[in-house]
Amino acid sequence: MRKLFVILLLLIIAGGITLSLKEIPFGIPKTKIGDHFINKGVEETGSVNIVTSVVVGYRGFDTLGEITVLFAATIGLGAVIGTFRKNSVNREVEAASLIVYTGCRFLFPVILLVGTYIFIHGHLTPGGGFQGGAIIASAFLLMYLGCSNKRIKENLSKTVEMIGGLTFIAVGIIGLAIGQDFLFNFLPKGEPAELLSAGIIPIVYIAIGLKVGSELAGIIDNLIQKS
Amino acid sequence: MVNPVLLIVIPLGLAFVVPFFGFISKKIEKFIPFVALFFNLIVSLRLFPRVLEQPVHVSIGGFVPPFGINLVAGPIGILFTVLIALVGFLVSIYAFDYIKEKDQEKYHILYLLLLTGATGVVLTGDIFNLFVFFEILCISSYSLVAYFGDKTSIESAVKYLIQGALGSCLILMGIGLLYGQFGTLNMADLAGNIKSVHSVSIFVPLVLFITGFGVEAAIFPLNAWLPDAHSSAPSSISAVLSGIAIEVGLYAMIRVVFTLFGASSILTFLMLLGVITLLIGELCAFCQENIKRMLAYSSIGQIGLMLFALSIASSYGITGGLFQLVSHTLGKSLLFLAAGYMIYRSGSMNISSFEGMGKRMPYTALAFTIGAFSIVGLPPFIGFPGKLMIVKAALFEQEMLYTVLIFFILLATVIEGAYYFRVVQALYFKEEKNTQNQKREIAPLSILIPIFILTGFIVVIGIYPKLITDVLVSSASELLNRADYIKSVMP
Amino acid sequence: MTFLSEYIYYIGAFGLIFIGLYIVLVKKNLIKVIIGLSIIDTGINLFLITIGYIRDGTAPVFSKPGLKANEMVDPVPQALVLTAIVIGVAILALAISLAVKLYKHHGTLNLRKINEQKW
Amino acid sequence: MLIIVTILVLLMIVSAIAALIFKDLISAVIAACIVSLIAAVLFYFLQAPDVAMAEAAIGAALVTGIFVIAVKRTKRFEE
Repeated sequence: MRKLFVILLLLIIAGGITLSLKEIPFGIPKTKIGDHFINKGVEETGSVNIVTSVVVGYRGFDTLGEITVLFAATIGLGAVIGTFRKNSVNREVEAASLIVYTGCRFLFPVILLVGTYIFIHGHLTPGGGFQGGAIIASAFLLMYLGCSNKRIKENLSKTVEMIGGLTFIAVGIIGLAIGQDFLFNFLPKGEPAELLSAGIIPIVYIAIGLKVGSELAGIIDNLIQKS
Repeated sequence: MVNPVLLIVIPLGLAFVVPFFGFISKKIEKFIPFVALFFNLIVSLRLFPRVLEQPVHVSIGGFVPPFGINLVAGPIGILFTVLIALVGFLVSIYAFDYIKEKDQEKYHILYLLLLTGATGVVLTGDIFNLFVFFEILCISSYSLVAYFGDKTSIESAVKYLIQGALGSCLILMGIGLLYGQFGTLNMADLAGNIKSVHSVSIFVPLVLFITGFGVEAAIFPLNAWLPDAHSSAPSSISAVLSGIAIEVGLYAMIRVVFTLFGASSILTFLMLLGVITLLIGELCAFCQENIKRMLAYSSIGQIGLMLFALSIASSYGITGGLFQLVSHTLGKSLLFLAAGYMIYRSGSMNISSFEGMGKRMPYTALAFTIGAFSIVGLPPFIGFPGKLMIVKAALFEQEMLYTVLIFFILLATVIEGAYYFRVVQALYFKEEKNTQNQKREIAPLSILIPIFILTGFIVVIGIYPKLITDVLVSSASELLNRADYIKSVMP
Repeated sequence: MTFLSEYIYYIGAFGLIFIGLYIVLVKKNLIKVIIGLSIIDTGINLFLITIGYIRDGTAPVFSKPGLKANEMVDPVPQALVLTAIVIGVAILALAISLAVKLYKHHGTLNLRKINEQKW
Repeated sequence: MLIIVTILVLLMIVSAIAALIFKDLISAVIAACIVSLIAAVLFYFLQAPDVAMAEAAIGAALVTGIFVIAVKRTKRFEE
């Protein structure tokens, strides 16, 4: 009965969406703002990767909101999980075999390096703060799976997270003080396609990378340790 | 020159540094929301006179709309900002002594993020940015509902999260459909491109938006989560959720319907939905024995009334709806705060356990009574002018449908009166059964101050409704004059 | 064939969305429901990216000289999807933590059996 | 090219349906992981390398890890 009802509902939605999809043909030329970003993006923000210039430059406020969403989720997860710390059993974890252990120890710094590379070069190549942060967090996931005796220092990750968030907001406020607009790109844009270019974009992306990385790692840490 | 972006950024920055203050001393943490919201209150009050003359537009990053994100601080945005900052500020004082659980730090961060998200939703002029701030609001309220971590609160948080997440998915889908057709995300730009809602390709996103925001605003039939969530959260959070979160959901919905789509043809439907929501909320509230569930159902009813008034779509109707919104924010926050402290003392949420509270806790009980009378709509409290305006606005339309609907609204008010008087009767006119706890207990100052200030607002605005009607009239004209909004953002 | 080349990505995206919706609305197990939410998210992301695609376009990165601006795909949906992915993972993590906690309290993940609170 | 894409999309939908059907939650999680992975490949075909990277790192790796942890903490089989 429920299934039939749901299928009926989904069919109605599907019909509506199919009708409205006719207005959006596949593979059409770009829209007005997309055109503007591609034609003027390099000039206006100094970033060669246009996606980065949209994420951090034109729509930087979204990104601020987004790291806040992740921050709220991390804190909320800690609040939900953390409340039964006292009666949770101390779980005996079976140690991984030597090969896995050594492999993880070996791979961990390499993955960290890749993640850092990705978010430092966010304005030049595909990639950026979120991707780099996620890769760093997956390094910590690997560490938990392979070497169960290693743990993240909670205060350290909190501090990194705080520095990331504060840097973003501080850069924005300096922009407000200098250029009358929040997140104004007040640094010289430099030569496009150089590492030191695009003004505040690399700084903000590094801050995002640190924050996203420490938050996702914190989520994994909380789930493994405290639940 | 005060920049409206500070209203969002400063609380966010403070929320990020709460752990840092936690390293210094655990006792400072609870003052952070207090400081941040006090700052917001001052800034938004300073912006008020300027906004009434002309809406303030701010673009982020020096990119003009529609290329960058812009904030639009019109009368309605600043009205909401002041309300959020005021109620949030008072509730943060209340939380000084009320929140004693272990993870205080997390409570304060999430509380601050909830209000920041709400501020962002009402100020932004970009549809995707609105979605992002809406998610901040939702995620922090999911986690705050689960804050106690007991059986019921986790269960209601799960229900809330599933329905809320589905709603967000629908909103995102609507944004995708709109972007695909018009290639822009700025609300004014989109509104300029949308001529009528009668073609299917625009009607589908409209329905998706109404459904998505309707979940947060708890419009029937999407309100199943609300009574559970509002009753099992800590009382300070219930006050904010009932007083601010659902109103912000309603704001988003109204903004989308009026400004973005200019959909006048769907308003009759929304009006009927509002009356159904009102009746269902009040009838369910009537059957409750648990005081917080009763208040939560009453919130559903009030949201229905607001939706009805706003969808009359005359200047008078929208003014009435916004007045009702202000009165509900103040009144319901007061009721939850007062009830929360009485629950804390009596240890039970059952209405019968409140018998004789009028003698034991005279101030709190008096405040509860005033709040209840105000919500029911008795003069001289703030609820009376609001309901009067709505009834007048509906009668002014001189249509048969409105007259019938007004009859239902009056019926709902009678039901509302009945169950609130039952509580008041329990407070004052019933003898307490166990005679051991008869001594008077004065609540701590941090609990009494917010309750007194809210009571003061309710009485003062109830006697001089002129204090806020000017602001509400200009807010109503901002909502109704879609062309002006478009022109002011996209010259 | 033209039908396929026109609609294959839309079919994929909305196929995922509807399967996800079906899981969320019908399944009883909470973890299953959360899996459904993640599938819906993936579908919506695919839909957004599909909107921005241009036939024979290149990625919007001026990584080497000689790339023409008018052949690039729309960068805006990609930026939106980056945001949407992170929001999705945030909701998911919170939902998972609630699920684990729910299991501790009730000993079951069956949502139909957990109904202490009623109208 | 079109044939590859068609096969990938069909595979993706099949694994989504598998996630719907499987009673064993670990299998369902892995099926959802495959959905994410194929979506990442499709993102790459749609000229969105940034998104492909994010989807592969977050959708396929981290989310699967989180799900597996959750299933280990609760019950493995759906009743």
